[in-house]
Amino acid sequence: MTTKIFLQQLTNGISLGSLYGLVAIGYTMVYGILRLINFAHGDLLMVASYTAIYGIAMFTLPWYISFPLAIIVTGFVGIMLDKAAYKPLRDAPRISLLISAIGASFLLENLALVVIGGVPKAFPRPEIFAKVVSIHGVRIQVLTIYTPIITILLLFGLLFIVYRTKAGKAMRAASMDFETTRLMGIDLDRIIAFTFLLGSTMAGAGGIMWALKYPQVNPFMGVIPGLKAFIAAVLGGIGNIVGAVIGGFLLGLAEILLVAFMPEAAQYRDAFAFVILILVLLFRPTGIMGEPIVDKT
Amino acid sequence: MKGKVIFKFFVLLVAFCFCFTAPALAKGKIKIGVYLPMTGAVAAYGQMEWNGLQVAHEMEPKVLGKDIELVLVDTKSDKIEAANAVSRLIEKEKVVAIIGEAISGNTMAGNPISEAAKIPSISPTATNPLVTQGKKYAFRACFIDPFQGQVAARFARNNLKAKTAAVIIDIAQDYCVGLANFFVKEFVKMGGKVVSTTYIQTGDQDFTAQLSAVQAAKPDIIYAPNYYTEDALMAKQARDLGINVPILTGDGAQADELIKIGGKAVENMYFTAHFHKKAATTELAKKYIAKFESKYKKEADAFGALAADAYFLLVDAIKRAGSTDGTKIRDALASTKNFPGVSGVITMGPDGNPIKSVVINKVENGKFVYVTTVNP
Amino acid sequence: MANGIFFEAKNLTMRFGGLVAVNNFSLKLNGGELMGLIGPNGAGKTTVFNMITGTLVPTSGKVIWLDEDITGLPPHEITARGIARTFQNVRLFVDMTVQENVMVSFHHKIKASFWQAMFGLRKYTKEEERIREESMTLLRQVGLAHLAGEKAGALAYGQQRRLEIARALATSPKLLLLDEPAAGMNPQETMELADFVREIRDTFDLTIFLIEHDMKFVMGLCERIKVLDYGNTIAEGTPDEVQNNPEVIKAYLGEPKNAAG
Amino acid sequence: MTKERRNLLLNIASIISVYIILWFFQKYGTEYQIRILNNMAVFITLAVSYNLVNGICGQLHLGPNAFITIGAYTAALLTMSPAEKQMSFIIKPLIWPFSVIQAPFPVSLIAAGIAATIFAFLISFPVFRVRGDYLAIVTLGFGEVIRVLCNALQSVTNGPLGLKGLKPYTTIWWSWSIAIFTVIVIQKLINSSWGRAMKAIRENEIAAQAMGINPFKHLMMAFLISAFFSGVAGGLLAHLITTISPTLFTFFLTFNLLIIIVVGGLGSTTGAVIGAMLFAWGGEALRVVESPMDIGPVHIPGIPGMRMVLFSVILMLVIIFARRGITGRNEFSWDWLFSKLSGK
Repeated sequence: MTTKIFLQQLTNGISLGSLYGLVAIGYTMVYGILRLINFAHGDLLMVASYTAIYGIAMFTLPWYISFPLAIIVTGFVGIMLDKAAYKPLRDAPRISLLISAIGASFLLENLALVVIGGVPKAFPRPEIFAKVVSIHGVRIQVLTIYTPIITILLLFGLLFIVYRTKAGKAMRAASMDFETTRLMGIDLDRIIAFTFLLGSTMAGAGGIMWALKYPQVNPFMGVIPGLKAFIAAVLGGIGNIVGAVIGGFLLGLAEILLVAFMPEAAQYRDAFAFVILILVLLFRPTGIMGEPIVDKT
Repeated sequence: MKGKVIFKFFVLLVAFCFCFTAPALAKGKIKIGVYLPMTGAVAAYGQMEWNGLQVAHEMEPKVLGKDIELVLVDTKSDKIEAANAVSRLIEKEKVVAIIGEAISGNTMAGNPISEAAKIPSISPTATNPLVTQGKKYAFRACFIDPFQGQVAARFARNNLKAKTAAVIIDIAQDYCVGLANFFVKEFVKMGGKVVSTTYIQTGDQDFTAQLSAVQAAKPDIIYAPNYYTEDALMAKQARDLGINVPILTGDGAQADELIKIGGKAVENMYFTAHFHKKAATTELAKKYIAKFESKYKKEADAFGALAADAYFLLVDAIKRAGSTDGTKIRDALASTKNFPGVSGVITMGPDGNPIKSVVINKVENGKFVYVTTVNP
Repeated sequence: MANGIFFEAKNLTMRFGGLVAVNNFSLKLNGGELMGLIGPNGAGKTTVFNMITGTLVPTSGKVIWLDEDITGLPPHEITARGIARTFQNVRLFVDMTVQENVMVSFHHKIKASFWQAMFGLRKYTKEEERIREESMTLLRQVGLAHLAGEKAGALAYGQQRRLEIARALATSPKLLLLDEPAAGMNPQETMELADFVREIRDTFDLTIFLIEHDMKFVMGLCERIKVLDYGNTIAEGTPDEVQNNPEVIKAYLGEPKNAAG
Repeated sequence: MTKERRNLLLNIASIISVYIILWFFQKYGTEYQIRILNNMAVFITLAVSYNLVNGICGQLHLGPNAFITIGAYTAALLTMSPAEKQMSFIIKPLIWPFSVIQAPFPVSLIAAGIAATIFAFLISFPVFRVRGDYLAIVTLGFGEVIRVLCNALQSVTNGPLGLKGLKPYTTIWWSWSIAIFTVIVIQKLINSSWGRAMKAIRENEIAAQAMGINPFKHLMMAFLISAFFSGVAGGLLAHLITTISPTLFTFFLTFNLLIIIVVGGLGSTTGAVIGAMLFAWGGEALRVVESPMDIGPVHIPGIPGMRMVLFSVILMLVIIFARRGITGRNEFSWDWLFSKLSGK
């Protein structure tokens, strides 16, 4: 393998990884507070993409309005998801929450299937994202460069909210000790809604970028990225926002490089991600950045 | 005791359903059962074929002086459901013949049941050779994978003058695996060389790793006999990486969505396909295309066209049989000769597989353009 | 066991990251003794229990039980060797009946094999019958027999505490560890509990080691007491000795009225 | 007559009546009804064994599809004739010894169960190192891994082409006998000391361990037993549909089983049985919501996909508003029935 191809693969890996990371943030934030794998999180990618398509196609909005709008809508869908599927189950056993999450995920997918149809829709790709630049013979799509940059920017924005604002501090308090936070008179439901808003917004942004990169939208498009992003979140240490992004980068790189070095192994790609997950859980359950998990059940 | 409430709710719900199960009485109607994946992983194919079927039905709503009724049941892209569906169509809906399923695996789950009931079934797009193998009542409207793979290899060697090929296979689809394997066999036999074999999976959206491997192997062509969803993305990423060799693919990729999604990247992509407007010499094809395009405002795709062919073949067989008896329809279907269908002139071969010519298309200026026809 | 060790904890230390929860804890118990462990909140009492019963593996130190080093054994194996415990925050099997709660504790002693149970052979059915009877006997002894068929979660708090003890007794322990048995009880109940603890020690020939917050309860009940503060042992001796120990008084001064119960 | 004797006789009587009902269907029922009955029995077997891990042990395991897959492939490879296999494996030939052996159906079913059990044994070490959501995702992962392997190991599974031409050995006699056998075995287990230990782990693992129960051993035991029956059911399923391929065994199948046991009542065998029967029957009955309807003058065109929407909604409604499902954790018993009948 030449250096050129290796570099090519490296940029691919980083670009894919940053998408995983962006989606993983939502998983990790919700897990941090509710100790719940939000199975429906991946489907928010689909929600964002369809919203963006309809914004452009039906309301003829320019992309720079339609995309942010879709991201905001996704954020609110996230809040609704919490209100409908998780809030009634705050005091229920974890297994119920998880089942509700799986149900919500299937509901979103099948609603999309019934309402929109299963035939994939093309995602309109604005020209400025489609350009290709060539750096010393390495051809890179500008989107491939934008994605990690946007991810990092969003990450810093998020870190600012979480560490510097009042709501963010309440969020962190809640993720450390749910009960005490409740006792301190903080409205937990609002904090949780806020968490879902932030996490889902990130998923929305991830969804748009995903659709830009792979411009084809169908009701099940969020399933595989969702699972991979979850694995990334575990890899990075669940509950840790920076860890989620790092986990995403690592998983993206690992997947791409596996296929690059061993093309025959590409058929095992999805299994590979799960094998990584299993290994992490076995040997370092707290992930790369994680603190020890104190299970209070 | 909420459980009780739920239970009552269930009983009511089910009772409610049964009030409506009495099928709208179909006196003097001929029922044709349709089972397709309208939901689930391959819902797209089912929905496209259903579109085609509806157009075909509008074109020829009657046979033997009676109205034809299409009874659609969903298979959720699932085998258990597919088997249930066929059983239901035969027993409950009393259909005289069956059209479906869109993918081979599910068709293989349905066929044994129609076979046992002596009800002819015809699948629009189940291309796996195993589908009709050893079955008397099972037919299809498409050609089988080995044939298409061989034609692709011949076209690659003779017309595109390719010496080396890279093959990218969707490992999760029997269709893609079948095509690729027979392509490789024929291509090697004709003196070509396969320089790279890589795998993808349905639902994958990132192929850059595989493509970089392909790039390193510097093939003359890429053979990627996958469905349009994967092929569109793959082509896009290939062009972004600067891979500009021709891409050759199968009929599963020829859908309007391919161009919508792929845009400029799919220019010069070649297809071994069932039909093309230009190649569509038959009256039926012209009428079908006109009707389809006015109804759905998009170009007719191969899935819909094959579904329509399945319908037309069946109606033709019923006409010739002059009866709705399963065995008679079957015999008529098996003796189909030079039927001018939507996807070309069809003769039913032994084993229920049609013998028909392959059309080679390519994308040019955002349109599918006819290149040539390879006769069987 | 004339000159062997009954129970000994040697220099147990537990570190969580940088935090030392328990430092150099040592303890010797003689058969039949009633020993208490007290200390302010967060002194590391429960951590000591967790190290003894195997829930936590000590960072360093050893636990010797009947001449055997049991450090780091999993909890179920330690229970099988005759050390049983209750929990500070009651951990009953709430969705099972009171009797089933007790029957669970007989499981590890079952002699019939799984297959004998599956085929319903006599060896198993007889044993199951015996377990049923013995669990009833135990429930009678703790005064819960009339509630045998109730769901454990439906019991009153005091009854739940008793059931927890009954359940621990069913494992046939020689050493019983009680984690704050009097927590949440009123003085009347606390007094009854003290009698109850003495009673079970005599009937079941037990050695009891208990953690308690309620000073009065411990002083009245235990023969020897150990005091823990911030993970360090600050005093050990008879109730009188401990009560007059200046270190202990200092440690407890900061905590207002914790002896109220 | 003692209560035990009475209950035993009643149990035997009800099993016999099940067979009589089956006989009636066999004689007078349609192919379609028999197919639904077969599905019912297979789903009962799957749901009851799945419930053992999820409901009784309280571990959210999301990989039963892996066991079913292994069972289905093992059984199918054993019953297919070497000639049929040779015909089917058109990409890569089947490896020895599968290419030559052929076994009768009952043997293949047992082999299916054993193969699934061996797999369960191997994965139980990593699986039960973790709990809760992690366990869910790890088991889900193993399900995915198996599906990927089925696609990739073409010389064993024929890859995505799948296997076809299996003989339809699965009759209602086979499927229901196995379903009944599964229910009896699992009920016996649940009511034994081992079952109590499993429930104790579900209720409070730390306390159970402090009472001398080895959680790993008991969870593994439940996992293996569940795997065995899932494997056998996989074999039944394969010979009911007569063709298998990796697409049959996606997470979708797990989702269906989850609906069954949650709606039925997590932790109750009775609930699992009721859930499975409702699912197999209701899934077909609900097709009505997808077909065109004429209510008076209003014509509603069919909306394919409504069933799945409905299923998801039902699952969520049950889990939110009636978390204990139809039966809760209660089991049907004759004593209960008689006390109801006598009006108490």
